[in-house]
Amino acid sequence: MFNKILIANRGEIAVRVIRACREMGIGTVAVYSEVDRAALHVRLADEAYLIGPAPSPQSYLRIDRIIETAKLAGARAIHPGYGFLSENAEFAMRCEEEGLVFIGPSSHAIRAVGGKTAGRSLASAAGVPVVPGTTRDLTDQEVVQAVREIGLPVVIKASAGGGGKGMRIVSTEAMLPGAIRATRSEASAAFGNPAIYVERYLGAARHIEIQVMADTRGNVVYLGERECSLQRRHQKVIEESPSDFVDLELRCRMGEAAVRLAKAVGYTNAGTMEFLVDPSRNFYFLEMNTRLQVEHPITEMVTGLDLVKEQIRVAAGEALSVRQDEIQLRGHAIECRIYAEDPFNNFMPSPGRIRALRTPGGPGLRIESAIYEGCEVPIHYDPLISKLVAWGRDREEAMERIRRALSEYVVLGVTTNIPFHRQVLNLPQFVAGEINTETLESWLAKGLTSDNGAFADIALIAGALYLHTRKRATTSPMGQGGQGDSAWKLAGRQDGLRRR
Amino acid sequence: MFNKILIANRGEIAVRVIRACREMGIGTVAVYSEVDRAALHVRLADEAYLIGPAPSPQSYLRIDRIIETAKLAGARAIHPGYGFLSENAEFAMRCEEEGLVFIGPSSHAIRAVGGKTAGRSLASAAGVPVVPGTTRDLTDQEVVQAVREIGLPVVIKASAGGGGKGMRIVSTEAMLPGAIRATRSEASAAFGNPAIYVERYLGAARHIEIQVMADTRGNVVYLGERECSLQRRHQKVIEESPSDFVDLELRCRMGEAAVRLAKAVGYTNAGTMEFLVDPSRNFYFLEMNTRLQVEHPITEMVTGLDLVKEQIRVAAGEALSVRQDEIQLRGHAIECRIYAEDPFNNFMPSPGRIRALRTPGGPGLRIESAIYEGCEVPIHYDPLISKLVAWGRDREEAMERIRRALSEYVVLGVTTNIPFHRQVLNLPQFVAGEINTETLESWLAKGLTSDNGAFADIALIAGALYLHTRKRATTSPMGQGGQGDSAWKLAGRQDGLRRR
Amino acid sequence: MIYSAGLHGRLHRLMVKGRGSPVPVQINGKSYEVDFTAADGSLLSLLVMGRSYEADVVEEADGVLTVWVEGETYRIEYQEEGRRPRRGVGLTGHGAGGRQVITAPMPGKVVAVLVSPAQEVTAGQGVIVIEAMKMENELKASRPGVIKEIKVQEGSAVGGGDVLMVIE
Amino acid sequence: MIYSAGLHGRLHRLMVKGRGSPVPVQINGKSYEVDFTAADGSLLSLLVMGRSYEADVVEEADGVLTVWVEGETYRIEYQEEGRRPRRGVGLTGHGAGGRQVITAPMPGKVVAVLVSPAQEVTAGQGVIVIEAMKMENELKASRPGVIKEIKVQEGSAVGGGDVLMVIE
Repeated sequence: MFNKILIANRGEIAVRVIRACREMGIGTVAVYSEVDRAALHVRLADEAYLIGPAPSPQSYLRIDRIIETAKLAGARAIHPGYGFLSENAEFAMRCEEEGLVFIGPSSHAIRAVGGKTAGRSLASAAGVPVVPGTTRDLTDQEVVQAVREIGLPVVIKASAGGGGKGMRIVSTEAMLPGAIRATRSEASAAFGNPAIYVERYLGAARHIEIQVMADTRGNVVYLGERECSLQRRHQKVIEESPSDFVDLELRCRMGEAAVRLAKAVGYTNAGTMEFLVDPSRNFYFLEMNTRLQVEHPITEMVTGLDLVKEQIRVAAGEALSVRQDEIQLRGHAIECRIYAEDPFNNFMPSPGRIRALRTPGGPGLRIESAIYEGCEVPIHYDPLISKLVAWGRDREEAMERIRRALSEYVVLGVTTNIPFHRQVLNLPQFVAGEINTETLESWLAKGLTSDNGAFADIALIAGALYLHTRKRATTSPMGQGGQGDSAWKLAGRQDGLRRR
Repeated sequence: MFNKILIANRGEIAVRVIRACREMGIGTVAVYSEVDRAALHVRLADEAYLIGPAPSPQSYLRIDRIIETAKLAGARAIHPGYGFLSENAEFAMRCEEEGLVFIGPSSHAIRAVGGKTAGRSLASAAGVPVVPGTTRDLTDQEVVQAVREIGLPVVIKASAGGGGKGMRIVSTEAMLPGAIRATRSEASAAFGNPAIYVERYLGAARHIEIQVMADTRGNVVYLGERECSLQRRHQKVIEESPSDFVDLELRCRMGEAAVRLAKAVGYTNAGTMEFLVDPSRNFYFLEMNTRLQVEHPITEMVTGLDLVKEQIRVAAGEALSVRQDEIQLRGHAIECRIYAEDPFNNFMPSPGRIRALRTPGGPGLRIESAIYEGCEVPIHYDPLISKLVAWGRDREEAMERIRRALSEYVVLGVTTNIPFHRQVLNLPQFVAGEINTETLESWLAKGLTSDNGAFADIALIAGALYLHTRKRATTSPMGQGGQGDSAWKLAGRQDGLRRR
Repeated sequence: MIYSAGLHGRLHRLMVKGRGSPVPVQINGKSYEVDFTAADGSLLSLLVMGRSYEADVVEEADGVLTVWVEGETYRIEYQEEGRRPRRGVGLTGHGAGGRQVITAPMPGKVVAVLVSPAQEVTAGQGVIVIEAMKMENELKASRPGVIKEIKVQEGSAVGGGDVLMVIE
Repeated sequence: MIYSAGLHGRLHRLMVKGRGSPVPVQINGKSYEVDFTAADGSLLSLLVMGRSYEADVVEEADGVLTVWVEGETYRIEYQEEGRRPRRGVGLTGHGAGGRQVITAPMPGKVVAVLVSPAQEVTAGQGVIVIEAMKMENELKASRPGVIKEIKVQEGSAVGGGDVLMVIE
């Protein structure tokens, strides 16, 4: 087993990997950009090294710096997390060349199935149905031509994309130039690769994915499915496992297709096959993500496995710790992605300093977070600040639990999508389990309102008492401003004294 | 189902019950003493009412006030938590008389088995082996006489006791008067009942308990066992489920004995039969706790059931949600009780204000806590401030996880036993699973040392930088004292500015 | 003490009597008895007729508070009675004039300017694209108008609240 | 800046040079380059030769700090060089005199006084019982001696740190 692992990532996923390593007794090496000096992954790691300025091309995407740091620190392996370099075949290859273990598939496998166009060809060859579209990267002109052949609506997709970034649905030809530009630009920024391709847009289907794990000894298992249909701008918002649309028969068919594809390319480590499933339960391969997914915790909660530990063991040459017939799904898990964004202002990103943080506790919850009171949420990276995951004996209990947890979750200083999640969790279609990839967008198209007003009197009272108490506490004229926190504390202490 | 439940308790268990109610859509009514005005259970409940001054006999033990408050608030049922009035038959009876539902067994059942002496007689009658001792409450003189008959060593126990309080092991006759006085005094303070009895002390056995749940329709199930041998002063410190000493055959035998006893008294709701198990796997009934246990979360984690919800459903007349053959144990769970006490100063209680709190996160954890940054841990109540629970696929993973979680858990302002837990978790006997009720005490008898010193240089540097930075930040002479927090924050901000 | 408080474009009158807790509070003539205590930092625990509430209060500017209650956000402007009123207490953001000022909702980079000076725009038309946190965000005109002024260009770094464009 | 720091009964000499981060620090002649930043409240993140540490610092009294590092607690008394030393820097609690002062380790109530004035006690003998947080706690003599003075009686309420008894 490795004595030390470098985590080439930041945020909640870096913290997640550090925790797995710590449980396995493996040393951890963090890397960080200048704005992340006080980030949680730096605080929790055993070692931490600066690798460059805030913009990710100058830090978290710097293959040379990261490999150099691994060698300097004596780390034998690198975990790439998700995003950044996690699906970068060149990075995996450079690790291989430098004698470092890349905790993920081989560079060969990434090239073979990770490039989305390549993955589509391979899936077809392995007898897995795919969504109609192009099977190679295209120039702008070729995109226009391809769209004419395939017919509108289409999706323009980044070949190196993932995590919902670098995608645009195009329903009129006029939208095409802007969509091409925006997709290429996002793809460059997020994945360092502007290549794009075109797929027919299937409309109201379900987005369901299969988690696979493969070791280097030829064992491949699938770990059930994840229902990821609730998306906004192709970004998953809420995921659940299992999907109540998937029965045992469909689960086996999809799982076996996924395993077939993994075996066809000699795939190792964790991977996810994304599918669209139409109302008649036909499924179409979309793409394979050759890394850990953001939403892996829901699979962990229903299977009881720790996927990051499994990744590390497999990368170290060990066999998978489970056989297919030992994998049992228990209960139901739901994940809400907490973003620093303003749901009532077109989901604008909201970077800033966390002024107050109250995290839910109690049974059946899991919180994957990289924020803490006082920390900065920088503008330079993904706005995902936390994942709230709830497990229940059944879907109903999981829903009740995550609703309860959301009601306890307070993040102040940056605006978050917590109020949005609270509304989505009461959406009748979601409660009934009748969802597809258009559910959220069509609901949002009606306009999201904040429901504000129910507690107006309480808010008015609280504000007045704040001013009233501060006045008493400081005996300075109202409106000296900015000393809010201390005013409360002072008043609280005075109150305490008075009561004794 | 009830529309509203009053929780006649405080601390983490009140919060636990509130969360269950919230998930079930049931309104919650908190009660609080004067020092608990800002306690978490008051903050989280839908409603909250003051019931008296800090000392529990004037507040949390005031049956009249609590019943009056339930009626005032329109709560149809009362959850007593553990401790306080939870095993008080009179309270259960008063609820019954007033038309309120006591969420627990009937007052009749509490009287029949809850009184420890009565429980012992009944267990014998039901064919469950018991520890030799007296079967009724005794006067001081009768105790002395009983001890002479039974032979030393003995345990003096509070008849109304529980939670490890109100017990003294006596190995010499000279210790007897002090032990009697102390036990009666603790029993009065904690349970409002000074009655005591005597049991033979069995020595190095395991303390293993069986959780049962019974509905009002005659269904009784057992939910596996909990290993609670790690005790200090008869107070459980770390519990786990399952016990790796208990095989399927012993689990069935103990479970069936527990169910037999429950059925013999027409028991309903949650209950726990405590047993001593000797090295030859003979088990002896100790007592029955006619309420939810502190350590119920480990059972919840391995069975997937929510015991508080089950309690509420059963109290509302519903049937149990599981049959015995549906109950499956999955993985392994361990609980560390976090106390506000100083392990390196004879475990002295350490009340005070929480100055900083950093709670662990990530996979497989559950935190049941009632503390928050800024809150007061009052002197008047039990020093249990939090329970840290970890689940793993097997015992080894659960151990690794709770060790990792303890390393992330920071509570400042009050002294806690977290460093003690960290040492216990590395105790070779515990790692090997070879534990009994004397393991902790005999290890502690060698003297607990704090291991301090490994980070002395870092501590010296941190302190010097604190002073150095504050000096820079305030340009006031060193040693103005007391403004530590703001000095850091100020320095941090200046630092941030300087770097931009 | 008497306060005027502007919320959602309406003015409310509040009276707080005395110094202790519980304290009598009147809102627009309606009376409450409020038991309150500071829990920590910005957090206040309130008991109003037995109901328990948590409120977080942060002062954004002189007398302007953001108050969070049960997951909802309220921005309230307070004015102590007897003091000179500030301009437009409580009515910010609710005017209906013809002039639209497009401001940056967060710090970021201008990726594309989609219009030119003097160009006519329709309601909902995208006028500028800002990149922040790896996502592109298109800002739209809320009403029809004519582009009066463009203060930034592609590639400009902008701060949160910076004026980017004026439409009349 | 140069500091004397008393810890575990030993004096340490620290030198901190300059103002930025990373900052050179010497302890007893050993040099470190320390990258540090305040995370929040009492929390400091330190990087020392690549190793990451978290330290919480709280000032208990003038120059007396409690520092927590990786679950361990250090009480350190600092003295800035060139300033008049305080009495007994760093050596509190480590004297070996014959006088024992029994103080209340926490606020509570005296449940029982187990000795009388002039009584001889042995090392480890219980002298007084305090109840706090529903548990009785017996305080013991750490060395043999004679009870000199008893300042409380059964039923007394005591504060943390109050002197209960003196043994000589």
